[in-house]
Amino acid sequence: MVTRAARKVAGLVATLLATSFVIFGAAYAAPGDPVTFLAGGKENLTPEYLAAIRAQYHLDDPFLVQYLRWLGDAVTGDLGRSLKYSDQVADLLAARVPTTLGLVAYAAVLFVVFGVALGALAAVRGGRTDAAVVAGTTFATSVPPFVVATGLISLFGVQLGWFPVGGGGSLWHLTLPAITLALGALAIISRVTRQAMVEQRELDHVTVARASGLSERLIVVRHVLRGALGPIVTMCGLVTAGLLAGTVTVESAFQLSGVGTLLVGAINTHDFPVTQAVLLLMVTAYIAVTTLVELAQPLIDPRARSGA
Amino acid sequence: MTVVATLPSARRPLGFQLAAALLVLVVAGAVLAPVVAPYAPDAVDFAATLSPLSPEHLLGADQSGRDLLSRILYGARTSLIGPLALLAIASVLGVALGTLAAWWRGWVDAFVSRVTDVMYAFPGLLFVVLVVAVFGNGITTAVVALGLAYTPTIAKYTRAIAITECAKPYIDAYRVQGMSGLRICVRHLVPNMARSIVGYLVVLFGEGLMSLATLSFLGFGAQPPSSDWGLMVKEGQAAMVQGAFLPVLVPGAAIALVVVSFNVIGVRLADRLAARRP
Amino acid sequence: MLLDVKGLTIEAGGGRPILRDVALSVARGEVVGLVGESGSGKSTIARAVLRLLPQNAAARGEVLVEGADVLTMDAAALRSLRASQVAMIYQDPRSSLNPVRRIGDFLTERMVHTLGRTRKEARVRALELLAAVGMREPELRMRQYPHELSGGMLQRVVIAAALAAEPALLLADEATSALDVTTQADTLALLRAIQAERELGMLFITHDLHLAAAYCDRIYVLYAGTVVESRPAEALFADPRHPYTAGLLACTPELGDPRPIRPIPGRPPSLDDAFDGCPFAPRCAMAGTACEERRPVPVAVAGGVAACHLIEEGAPAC
Amino acid sequence: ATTKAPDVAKLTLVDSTPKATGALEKATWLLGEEPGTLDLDGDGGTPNRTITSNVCERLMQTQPDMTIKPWLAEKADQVDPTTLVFTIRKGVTFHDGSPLTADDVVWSLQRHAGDGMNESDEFEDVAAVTKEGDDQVKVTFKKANALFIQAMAGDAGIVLNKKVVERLGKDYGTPGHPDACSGPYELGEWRSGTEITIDRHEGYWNKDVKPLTKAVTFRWADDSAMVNSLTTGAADGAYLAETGPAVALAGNPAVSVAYGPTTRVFVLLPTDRGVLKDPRIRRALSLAVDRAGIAKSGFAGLARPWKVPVGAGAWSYERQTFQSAYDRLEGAPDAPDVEAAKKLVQEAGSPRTPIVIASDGDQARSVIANAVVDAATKIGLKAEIKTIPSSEYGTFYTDKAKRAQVDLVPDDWYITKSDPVGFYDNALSGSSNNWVGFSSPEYDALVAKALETTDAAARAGHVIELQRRFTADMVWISLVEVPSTVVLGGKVTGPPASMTYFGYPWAADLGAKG
Amino acid sequence: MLTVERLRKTYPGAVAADDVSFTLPSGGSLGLVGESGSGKTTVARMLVGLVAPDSGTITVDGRARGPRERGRAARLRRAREIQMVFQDPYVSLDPRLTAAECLQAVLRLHGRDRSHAAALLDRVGLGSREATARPHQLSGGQRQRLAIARALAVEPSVVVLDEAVAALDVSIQAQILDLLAEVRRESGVALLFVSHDLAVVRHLCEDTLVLHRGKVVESGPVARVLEEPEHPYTRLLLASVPKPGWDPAQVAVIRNGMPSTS
Ligand SMILES: Nc1ncnc2c1ncn2[C@@H]1O[C@H](COP(=O)(O)OP(=O)(O)OP(=O)(O)O)[C@@H](O)[C@H]1O
Ligand SMILES: Nc1ncnc2c1ncn2[C@@H]1O[C@H](COP(=O)(O)OP(=O)(O)OP(=O)(O)O)[C@@H](O)[C@H]1O
Ligand SMILES: [Mg+2]
Ligand SMILES: [Mg+2]
Repeated sequence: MVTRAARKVAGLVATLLATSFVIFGAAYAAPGDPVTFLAGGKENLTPEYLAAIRAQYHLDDPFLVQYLRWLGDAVTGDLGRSLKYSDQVADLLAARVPTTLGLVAYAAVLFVVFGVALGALAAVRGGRTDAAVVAGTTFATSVPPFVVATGLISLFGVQLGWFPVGGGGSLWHLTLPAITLALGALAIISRVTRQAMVEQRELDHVTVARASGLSERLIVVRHVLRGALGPIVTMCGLVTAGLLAGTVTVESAFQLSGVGTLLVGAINTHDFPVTQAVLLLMVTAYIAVTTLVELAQPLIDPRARSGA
Repeated sequence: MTVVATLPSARRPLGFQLAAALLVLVVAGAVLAPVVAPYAPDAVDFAATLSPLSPEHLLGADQSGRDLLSRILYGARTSLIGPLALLAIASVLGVALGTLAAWWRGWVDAFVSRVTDVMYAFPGLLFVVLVVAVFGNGITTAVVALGLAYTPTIAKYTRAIAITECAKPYIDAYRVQGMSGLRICVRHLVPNMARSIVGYLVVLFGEGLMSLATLSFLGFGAQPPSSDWGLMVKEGQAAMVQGAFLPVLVPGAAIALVVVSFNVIGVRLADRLAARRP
Repeated sequence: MLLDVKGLTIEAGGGRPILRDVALSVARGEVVGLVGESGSGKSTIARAVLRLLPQNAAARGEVLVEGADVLTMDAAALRSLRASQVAMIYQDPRSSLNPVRRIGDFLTERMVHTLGRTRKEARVRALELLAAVGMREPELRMRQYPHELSGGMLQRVVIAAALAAEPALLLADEATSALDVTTQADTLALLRAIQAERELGMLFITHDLHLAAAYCDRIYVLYAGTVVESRPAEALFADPRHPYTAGLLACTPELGDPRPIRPIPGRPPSLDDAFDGCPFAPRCAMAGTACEERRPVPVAVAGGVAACHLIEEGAPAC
Repeated sequence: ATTKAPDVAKLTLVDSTPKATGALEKATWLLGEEPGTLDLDGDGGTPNRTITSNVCERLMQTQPDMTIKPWLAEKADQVDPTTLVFTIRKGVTFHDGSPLTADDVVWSLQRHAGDGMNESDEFEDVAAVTKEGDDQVKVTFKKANALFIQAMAGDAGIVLNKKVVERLGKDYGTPGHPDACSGPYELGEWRSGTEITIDRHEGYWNKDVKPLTKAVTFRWADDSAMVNSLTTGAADGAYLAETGPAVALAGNPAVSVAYGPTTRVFVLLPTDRGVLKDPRIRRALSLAVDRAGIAKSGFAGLARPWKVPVGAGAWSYERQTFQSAYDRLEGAPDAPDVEAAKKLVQEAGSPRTPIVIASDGDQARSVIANAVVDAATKIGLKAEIKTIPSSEYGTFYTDKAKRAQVDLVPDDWYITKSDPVGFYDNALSGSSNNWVGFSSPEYDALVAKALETTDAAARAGHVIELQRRFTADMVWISLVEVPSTVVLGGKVTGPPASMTYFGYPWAADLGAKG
Repeated sequence: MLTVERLRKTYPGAVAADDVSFTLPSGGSLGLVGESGSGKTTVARMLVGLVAPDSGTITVDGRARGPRERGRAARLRRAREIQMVFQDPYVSLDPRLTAAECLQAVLRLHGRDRSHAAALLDRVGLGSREATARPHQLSGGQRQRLAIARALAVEPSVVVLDEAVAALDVSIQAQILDLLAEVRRESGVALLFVSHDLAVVRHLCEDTLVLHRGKVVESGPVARVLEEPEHPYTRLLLASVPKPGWDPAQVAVIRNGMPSTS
């Protein structure tokens, strides 16, 4: 168990290193001198300015040394200075992370609660309910978030005026974005729940439980849902991790000032220090969440505790 | 990430037929755009600015008075070829990598898995975003980058089914007959996985279409004056302020309908596959 | 009669019913064998006793347990029947247990929720039962998960669970087929001991004719959803009356008897194969025109019944 | 249903909204986007300027009627054509309480003039900035420049607290750091990504100015969010750069929309890269492009076809003369003259190289770009659109390589100086904005002469001649004029409607309705 | 003639085969019996080269079989030495190929004329209707017939059958057993028959080999081994087979009297 966790964490670190290397190395993949790339579309490139960039990125050192420096700086919280905002990247992030986290958390609550409930309902009720849930969720996964966002804004924001449009901070502000973000996820979770429960329900041990006279409610909760928990939790974790990236679209569509909009802005302004930092942050969060989910598996499935 | 959930086989195939019909219509529209589109996709007609549904403009017109129906028809080309190209890239690489990993196992598998893990660690569109950040915006960059981003997904999927498939004695039988590994993989293993992979690709197609549209919406993908659907939504947003919803609604609905159709078909294919497996 | 199945017909789409007009009975303290090839409907009969019917199936006839018809009883009665009158043991013990729950939970859950025992009582009783089925270290077993136990041990757990409610009727559906021959012998010995001690009625389902002969008092032979012959075990073996029974015996290799086997031609019918006459007629070497056209009715033969036109003609009912 | 577009011809342009009388605890003002920095030497974007105009002050100040008057400078004396002396007002204090000195002025002007600074081009003719005694600063010029004084009302004239800026170094202008200015408002909290608040500076040196609003909070939103926030009362006002929201808001009783004079005109800037090097092609395009259509589609009717590159807001003198000269101008008709244009194209040898038009995908620019493609196609030319991210659009003015990728750049152009002369130097031979390589010694001489001419009528004559020459060669192709627009929520009033909000402390006029 | 000497294979945590030696004469038939996990499948797979032994040698007609052959010719030659029929006919056939195609693929690979396919199908009792059917259209018995035909297609010296009848119904099992006996009689191929069913081995094989926990505990002519077993484990196995008058409780008694082997 402990060695398992240790190995997982080691794998996590290795993946993180590799991804950070990709993020860092990307600047070198760009055609031309990295310094011009890193300077972005900035006007009036003075020699001092270029020198400053060279210094910030230690461009005169060997590549690997540069990378390690950059990584060291990043680990200690020094993510450089934004080219667009003259501000420290770390400060920019710090100001925006709460919005993004709030959004993801809100969406996660929504999709877990409603996704599992809908999926369970479909699996248990079957028939029309099932068909309706399946059709609804198939549709929900098929409408791109930015279209959903546009629709929600125009309906609930503009036409009905129930929700504020733009701005941020309060839970109220985050509601429409969170719904948008949660919608696709909700569909996935409800399908996984439904699928897992249907599969569980067909297993012999459920029949055995039924044949022993247990009530249907007990069978659904104790056996079907319990057995389906593994895939459900795994998927919830993966989807939550994926939501981090989903915020890019949703925040842009709702004009929320979070990490996602920062990223889009940074790319459009060739603000590479910010791009790097946001990517690093999102990837780290993603890997952390997925690793956590994997580590949680043995808690759900005793079979995962022993063995490889 | 994608989940292919299977649905009860007792479902009426009506949805499936509708979806197939819609797709046929869209593909035909894309191919025949020059013939059937009432206007050129870029034809500006200021007299028709933000025209509502009308006989002249069946689906209305955008801010520049460009006919939305014509733009949708022409846009279907980019919007369909884009995902097709990216899936072509992703499936060639992914199937090769996945099969390789499943067949040779050992360090080859470990290596391939590590590489795909790193790619996987870039959630959603982030890898594409990185590539776009470095190589600049544009549909080609977006397609290639998305192709690479989808590679690990397909590789993982292929690896999983290849491992199940390799465990089946008929593969052993080929080996016992003296067939070379390469030949077994290329001639027998891959063809036998083809159904599953194609079913998966159908669902991925919808997703790819959506991803590309999202990129265009964010300004990273197709660039004006292309009539890519995602871009049309982006451009149409300005019209919403003026109370005109068609420029957003029409391309938004087009994306949603096509993706729904692919999902309906994909899910049904997955169903059929699941039913076939003993 | 403990279990009395009368005219049971179960249809679930397909070319023919899964079961047609099945009559079967089990008395208290009796071990009744049910043999037949795959798909002949053995499990369906057992499941029907608990009213676990295939989806979209229509059942006709009567399944009487202690005189009460299972097919028509209300939900509460059904739950109580399942909880305390009839217990079932399945082929694969590993899949009969919820892999994510402890052995202890498996055993106590039903006692707490169906028999209304307290947790404590249930635990004590579970330990007793584990000891009764010959498990060492019952305390430890209670804490373990199914994957930590071998197949033989799991089947004992399943048997223990079946005994929890002191049922009168035990349905053993291929209860030992997944086990090794030596483990199978152990498990069968245990089942036999328990059955004898508690005077249980047992419906013992197997596809192994020799096992049925060695283990059961009475045997029903099933073919394509119909009972073709039902006789006391010894009689059935010594003098099979139905050509199918005879064919089965002739084609099963026997350890002590190196005579060449004689295969039955053709293959067991699937659900899609419909018959106007005797379902075995297409594979029967002696089939005549009557066999093709008319469904044979069961006729009395020594110790039981057999459903064959040839018997009708050759030996009128006695 | 589309909101009915207002008819521009019937709009009344006002300098200011009705005067405010009531005090206001707090107002929320909307911007198009978050400012990157409040150090205008680094970046002088619209949101940056809109905020900073209330916080930082200049040597001169533009008034709502677009005239300028001395401000931090008590007076400005043109000692001789190449010497200008500013007398610094006494008693001015920065927000940290320290007095504003001649040293700060010299230091500030030198900072603005520095390499890579945003306003450095205003100082091209400046030879030196020196301190003359305790309260005087002398600017000497390489050659006469009558517009420098105008520039001192803009960002180039901002006086910064040397001590503070030097202390903050790179952090000056970023969130979490104070301003270094003397205006009626001081920078309060800047919550990165969320909002910026400016607070009334209670120790403001000028006791004649009494701001009614205690604090102004700035948020940023795109068009639709802006419209919604204003109609629901979540925000109190905004200066609109886009006309779409203005149209949506014009009919809404919850808000008032005021239009003010402007110098802002949408133009096409040609480059010398391809076929547009030929003036005939430029003239042909000008003839063929559908200005009325652009005004309608790109600006929802809140714009009017315009023949010259400067808006009527610059006609602060000799208005009638300018108007009749404007009316006589040809070559930029409201409705396309395709036949004449075709002829010109044929004369030019019907070139086949496609014209590449830049756009960033925003409504106005893309409508213009599409209209140009349409016009070009109609007159036998080829054209295509190349999209550039909005944020990179500005680099066309600085980056030759970027310019080399396109033939036409649609953009809006305004001058902060309310005299058309301030514009026409853009077509001087060798001017950095003269991309197409227009070169005419007579034109250059005329610009110089106009710059030195003080008599209004005479100067107007020079300007009209410059205007004729400029449009004859279509150095730039003018398209439409767009009025300055301010939207106010139901409770507030006061700020100017004209374009002065880039340099005039407009928030000081903002208050509750009487 | 197949000779196996001191074959050994270990997996982490399990010795699957240990010191397994036997010979199978040309045209002979050997039954490999034992309980689940005794190493029967492991031995079978080592013989055909699907599992590499840790040590030991396998010789066919005097030629040693290496663990992995490089090169096409060597691979094909190996294939002609030993072929295999797998337990579950539902997954041991390529679902994409019809019965005829399945055989033609093998024939082509081995450079034999594709026209042999029809004869082979006929040989195992499949007709022209079955020839054009894909596996999912065939019954279990038909599939196993096809699998046998596929093994025979390369004309091997030895065919290894791993529980080849275990998944079939009794009536079908009998047909397949008959077929195997007939094939051996007619083509002279040697059979290595792996099974846990003693009665079936007794019926089909001349010699037998009893495996227990990877080790050979007893071997010899089938009649001798099954009628006069020497090893207690063999006796236990025999006692466990139900027969008239059988008392399962006796088996436990025998087991308790058995020396522990591990
Ligand atoms: N849920 C169901 N729906 C439809 N058909 C079913 C269902 N369950 C069983 N059947 C069919 O009913 C027939 C009898 O099945 P059953 O499981 O009773 O056979 P069995 O004798 O127990 O076979 P085996 O020896 O393989 O266990 C088969 O043809 C089977 O396909
Ligand atoms: N690939 C493998 N990895 C690890 N252990 C294995 C593997 N294959 C077999 N074993 C182990 O080797 C031992 C022998 O297995 P084998 O499959 O050869 O037995 P068998 O006699 O064929 O059993 P059965 O009758 O169940 O088919 C068992 O303990 C098994 O768990
Ligand atoms: Mg069964
Ligand atoms: Mg085996």
